[in-house]
Amino acid sequence: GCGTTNNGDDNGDVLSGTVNVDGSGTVYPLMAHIAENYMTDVAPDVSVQVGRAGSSAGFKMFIPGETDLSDASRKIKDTEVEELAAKGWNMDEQIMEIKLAYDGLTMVINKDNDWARKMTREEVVNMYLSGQYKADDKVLWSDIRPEWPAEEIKFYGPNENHGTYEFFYEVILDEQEMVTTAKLEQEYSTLVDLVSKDKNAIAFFGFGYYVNNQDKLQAVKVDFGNGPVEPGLETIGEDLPYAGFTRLVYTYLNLEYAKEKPQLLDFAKFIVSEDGARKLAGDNGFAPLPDAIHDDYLSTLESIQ
Amino acid sequence: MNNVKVREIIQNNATRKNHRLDRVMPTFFLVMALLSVATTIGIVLTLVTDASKFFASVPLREIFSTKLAPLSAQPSYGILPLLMGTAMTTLVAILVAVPIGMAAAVYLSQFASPKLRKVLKPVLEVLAGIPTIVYGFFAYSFVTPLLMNLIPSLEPKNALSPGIVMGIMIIPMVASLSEDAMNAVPEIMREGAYGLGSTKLEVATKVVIPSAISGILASIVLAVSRAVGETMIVTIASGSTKNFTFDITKSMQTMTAYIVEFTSGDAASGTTGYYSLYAVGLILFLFTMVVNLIAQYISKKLREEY
Amino acid sequence: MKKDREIVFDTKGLNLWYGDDQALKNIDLSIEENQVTAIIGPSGCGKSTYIKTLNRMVENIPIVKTTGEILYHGQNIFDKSVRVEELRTKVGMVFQKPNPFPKSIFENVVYGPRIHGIRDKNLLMEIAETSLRAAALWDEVKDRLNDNAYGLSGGQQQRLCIARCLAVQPDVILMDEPTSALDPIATFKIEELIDSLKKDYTIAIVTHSMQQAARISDKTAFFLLGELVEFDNTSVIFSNPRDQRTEDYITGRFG
Amino acid sequence: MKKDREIVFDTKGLNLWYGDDQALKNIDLSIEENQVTAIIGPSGCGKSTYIKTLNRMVENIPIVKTTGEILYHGQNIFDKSVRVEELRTKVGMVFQKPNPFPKSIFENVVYGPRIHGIRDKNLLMEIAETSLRAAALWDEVKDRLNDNAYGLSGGQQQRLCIARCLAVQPDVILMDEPTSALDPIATFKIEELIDSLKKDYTIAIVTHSMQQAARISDKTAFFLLGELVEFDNTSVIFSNPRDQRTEDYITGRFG
Amino acid sequence: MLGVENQRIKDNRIRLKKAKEKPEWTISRERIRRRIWVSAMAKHVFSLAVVFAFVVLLLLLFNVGKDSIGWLTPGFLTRNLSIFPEKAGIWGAIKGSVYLMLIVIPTTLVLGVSTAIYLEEYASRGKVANFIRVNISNLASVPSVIFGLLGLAIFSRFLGLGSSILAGGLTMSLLVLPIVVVASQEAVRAVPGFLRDASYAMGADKWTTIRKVVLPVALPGILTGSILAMSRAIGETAPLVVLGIPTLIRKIPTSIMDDFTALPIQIYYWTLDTVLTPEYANLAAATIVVLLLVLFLMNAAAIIIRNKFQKKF
Ligand SMILES: Nc1ncnc2c1ncn2[C@@H]1O[C@H](COP(=O)(O)OP(=O)(O)OP(=O)(O)O)[C@@H](O)[C@H]1O
Ligand SMILES: Nc1ncnc2c1ncn2[C@@H]1O[C@H](COP(=O)(O)OP(=O)(O)OP(=O)(O)O)[C@@H](O)[C@H]1O
Ligand SMILES: [Mg+2]
Ligand SMILES: [Mg+2]
Ligand SMILES: O=P([O-])([O-])[O-]
Repeated sequence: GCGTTNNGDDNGDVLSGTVNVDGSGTVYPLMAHIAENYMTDVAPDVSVQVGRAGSSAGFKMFIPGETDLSDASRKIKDTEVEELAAKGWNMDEQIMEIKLAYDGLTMVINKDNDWARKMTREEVVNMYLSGQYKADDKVLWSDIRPEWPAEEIKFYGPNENHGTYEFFYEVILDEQEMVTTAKLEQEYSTLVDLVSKDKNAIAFFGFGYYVNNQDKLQAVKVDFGNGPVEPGLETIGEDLPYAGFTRLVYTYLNLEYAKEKPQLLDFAKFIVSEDGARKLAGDNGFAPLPDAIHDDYLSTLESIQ
Repeated sequence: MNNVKVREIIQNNATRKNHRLDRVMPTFFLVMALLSVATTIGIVLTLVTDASKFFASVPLREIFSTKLAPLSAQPSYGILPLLMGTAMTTLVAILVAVPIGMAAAVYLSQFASPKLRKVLKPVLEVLAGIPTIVYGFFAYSFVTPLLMNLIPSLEPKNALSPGIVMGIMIIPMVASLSEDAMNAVPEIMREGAYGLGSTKLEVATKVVIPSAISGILASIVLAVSRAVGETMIVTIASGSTKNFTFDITKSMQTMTAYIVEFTSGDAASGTTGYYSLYAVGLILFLFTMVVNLIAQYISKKLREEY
Repeated sequence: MKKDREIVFDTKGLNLWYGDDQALKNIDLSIEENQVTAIIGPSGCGKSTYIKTLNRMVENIPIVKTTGEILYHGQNIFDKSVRVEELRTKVGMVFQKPNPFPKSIFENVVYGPRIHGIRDKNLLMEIAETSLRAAALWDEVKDRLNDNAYGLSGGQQQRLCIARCLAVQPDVILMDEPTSALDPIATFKIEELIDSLKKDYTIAIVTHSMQQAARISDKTAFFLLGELVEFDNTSVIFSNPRDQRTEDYITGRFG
Repeated sequence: MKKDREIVFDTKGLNLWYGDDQALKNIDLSIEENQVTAIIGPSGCGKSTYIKTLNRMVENIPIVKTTGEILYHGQNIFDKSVRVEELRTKVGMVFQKPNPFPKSIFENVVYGPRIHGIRDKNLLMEIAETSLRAAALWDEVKDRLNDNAYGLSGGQQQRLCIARCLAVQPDVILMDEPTSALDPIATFKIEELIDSLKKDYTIAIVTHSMQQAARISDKTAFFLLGELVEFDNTSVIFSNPRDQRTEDYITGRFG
Repeated sequence: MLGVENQRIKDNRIRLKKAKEKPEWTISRERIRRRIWVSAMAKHVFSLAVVFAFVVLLLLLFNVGKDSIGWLTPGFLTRNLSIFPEKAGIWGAIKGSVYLMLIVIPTTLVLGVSTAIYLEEYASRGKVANFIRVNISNLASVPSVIFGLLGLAIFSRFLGLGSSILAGGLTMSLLVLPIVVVASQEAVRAVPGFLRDASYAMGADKWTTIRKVVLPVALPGILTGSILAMSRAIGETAPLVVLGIPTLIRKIPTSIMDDFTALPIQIYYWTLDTVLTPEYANLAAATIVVLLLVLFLMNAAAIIIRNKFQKKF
């Protein structure tokens, strides 16, 4: 989309124009929900367009200014900060990082899978590590625990466009090579389908995609040392039982654009307002952040004229 | 009456009229025609410029490898998985469309009464008019689940289901073009065969089909080109796994689906990945162009035959 | 008939080729004012070609080449300065098969006046009536001028085409076998019509039927294999031809 | 000619309609064994229709309806029990335009035997040779049996079609103007051929040319507007016809 | 006279070399019966192919129809897009599709009919015409996704039109242009020469003849072809996806520079997002029903035009 055109007119109270949001697919349902409420309740004449190309893909559009807001299910990377700087945008001064909510990375398996319902964190990490069990990475369930079936595990996950992949690869796997047999997909819908129809499949993605498909999938209860924990809105978050697989999801805003586009600034304020992310997080499978954080953002944004 | 007056007006006008429009219009139409042609040039130029950047930055050995991972930290741009995905879905489609389409063509041209044919042909063509996105939905929400009951090992995204649905989509094309070719066989040739006591089937298989073979081949060639270029069905139903396999029960990605996946994910310009889109597009374009020229050549030969 | 009539078309040494095939060979022929000139000859002898040359319709076929000249009221129609559109306005044409436009009867008749810039509704109506009357069609169609012309019978269609041609007040009317697609009654009406038109117009008519030529024409030209064999008063041609080939043809010995 | 020959086809009260147009009206006609029966008449009189009814080829046109009967060796060919495929094997047909299949000469000739299940190469070769000899074509093609049939001249193609027809050992051969697309020399050859075939086959031939009918046929049937006007020995028809219309036709007064 | 003729033939009669024995084989009635049976069976088997096509068509319609039951309400047509299935409607998508057509129709008609007239009336032979003709026929077989790439590179990026209606419309126009050209060519070619002759003989120049005679007579054919082209354009998805139409867009477009969504796009995203919300499958199905109805109406219009104006000259 062409984000920098179509500035809303300043005269009068009625905001109009467009806001272009793209990036994380994990964040998409939440952001789409926020956008819809904003357009229904606050500013009917503003058009907020939300895409879900993936966190990395989102940044690739955000950096040259093709989008206004960039959703991400991981923190912006140093390389991306450098690219922004090359365009003249200073991360500390012009780019605002907005933490939206907590997400729990969820390992999902088929409903008929009655053995791997509980796994330890180590087991999850090891099974995805290349060369850990088999040179050709054709890992059997029985390789992990001998009493499990001697059938090949089908590894799935989102592809490299996605922050979820990078979070899994960088944080969970600690940048060790992933099994080469893993199949990485662009669409989360595909992953849900694949796992729901294959007894030996396992995949990982945000909690939101799991809650919406509980009838087709089950989540692995992960043991972080204190017994198996099921991901859930009560367990996801810092200092909570599922903290081991908890991550923050973000959206990034270029403040210079926000100064030029009142509708963008207004929408950003709505995101961090009481009616925004904190209210809608739960509905979409995210755990809300402490109110203070968003109130801080709100005052920062209000200080922009 | 006014005859003299009318004659005067008309003759005066005829003499004075300078026919300026008449002189300008040919040029106008030529310009419009050239504009239409500019599309081809536009396609070639965009594809070639951006594809050349891709070919300049990726070694040939990598291009002809079986590893396609454009997004990973160490990207690899092997095109073989895409070619395989395209080949497999097309093969399935052709295996469905050619026998059924041919059978329908023989039925319509040899067995059905003219009245019945007049009813059947348009209905058959309805199949060709259904948007591909609808076929995609059909493949995904109906055919795949149905097939999974029959073939337990079938993955939810696979090459088989979109191949079959694509085949169904091109049945009318094969049927209608083949039937045209069969109808072009002179009646007198058919009569010769009937006069020797041939049954309808024998007339069809021994005289009509052999005589119409180039038209039939042309229809198949065009069907191949159609299947290779088909996008939405495979995008929806065959997944995006970059598999290099002959196993049609597995998820595979075609060239067209790659273009869609990549543009809806990461179309940021200037990257090798972005240029790879155009490289794939160029291959696709060249392929359909060559196939179309072949089909034209074949059917031209057909026209010369009688 | 021996009075000095003005010569409308004077063809001098006309040759015409379709590509490499010569269809007209050194034709000299003059068509006089207010006369019906019939052109007869066996199939393929060049009758249609000749008559289509008079309004340069033959040039629509790209491979045609001509030499020689045709003077129309003294002006060579092949001259650069002559515009075919103007020539054809003055030299109307009626074809073998009735070819009305798929429009209403009225629109057919006023096609010519319209393209030549007449917009006035009343004037157009007047032209339509005059032309249809002159073509002896008015009484049959006056109540359904807005019906499609293809609803008329073949003979009516042909008279409509004549009316359409008359509507631009031409000077000459060329007719290429205008009755060959019609039944005897329709043919008779057209023949009567031609007879009544000749006081106002100069008419050249190609016909396959020698009887027709004898009935309606003042002068007759006999073509054979692209040559003009004989051209004379119709009475002479049919009673006392000079050339043996003419005699053979009109007595039905060939053709 | 007065000896009692067996009657091969006995047509009794045959009527035939194309949709609502009656093309054959109450035809009674018998075709005798080892005779050449010619069918003549002006264009559109139903000659082709009649001959195509004899092997029921006319039924390929969906709108055709017939009443009456045609007995083939005593068996009504319209009977349900009669299979057209079998009838057509016994009653071969040669068409106006030579219509070989786009295959080799050899494959053309053995097409019939092949569909009747003959696979033996030697036997097929033998059949091909016998048939081509009988069609007086063997010497001209024996060295190029594998060439495409379309490489032959028109007359050769027509003889090939005759050979193709002979290859299934028919009883009757129907010919619909078999020489009308051919030049005089090729025509002469076919006529000679027909004469030589009649000792083994019964032949019915439609022809436009009265001379041809006179030259080659034993019996002649004259059709007019769907009716059989006269049927008699050829010599009678051409020297002493009973019907005025026949006389008018053969003396060229119409048609 | 007759006698002489016959005599001549007898004298010249060729002596057939006495053929060897007649080859030994007979025709088996049994076999004929079998062949007839096989042919009759083949008829049934082949007719199954047509039956199969019918069954598939019915299955497809049934499958879509059943999913759309209860969802295809008047509100669904008039409401705006929403992430909540009960609140979602396709008014925006309908308008987007309509806007798209408003660009496609004039551009393809002007370009397509002009090209056809040039080819048929002005340059039926010659190198330029031949080049154009080969080009058009090749263009017709280029996959639609390639047109998407063309649109992305030229309209979206080079001309900076982004994923606006204009960019989508121009892309779509190029895609269906060959269909319009070919249909118009056929329509123009079908205008009988004697009508042109009649006009020329009245002193009309070429352009007048084309305008007053050729085009009006060819119009039904041109319209029929164009409607078919439009029905292709209205269902095409791939080029729009490649142009990068956003997933969620609620604003109803008001100008051709606006971003937009269209019926097929909505079907695509809803099909994908069944994972987020299972009811999206019903929304997709309901949208398909709408799309198919529109196509059905367009095709019916084309057939009516064709039948009504089919003139026999
Ligand atoms: N368009 C053409 N291209 C080439 N040759 C043509 C063309 N039109 C006519 N001819 C040839 O020119 C010769 C004269 O044709 P023309 O039509 O003038 O004959 P005609 O006397 O009108 O015959 P008819 O009585 O059959 O109408 C013929 O040999 C014909 O084959
Ligand atoms: N397929 C058909 N459908 C309708 N009418 C037909 C058909 N074939 C022939 N007829 C009509 O039947 C009548 C007899 O036609 P037929 O072909 O038998 O005449 P013919 O004597 O063979 O003429 P020709 O000498 O021209 O071949 C004609 O009036 C013809 O118009
Ligand atoms: Mg003529
Ligand atoms: Mg005939
Ligand atoms: O789509 P992502 O949230 O994984 O970037």
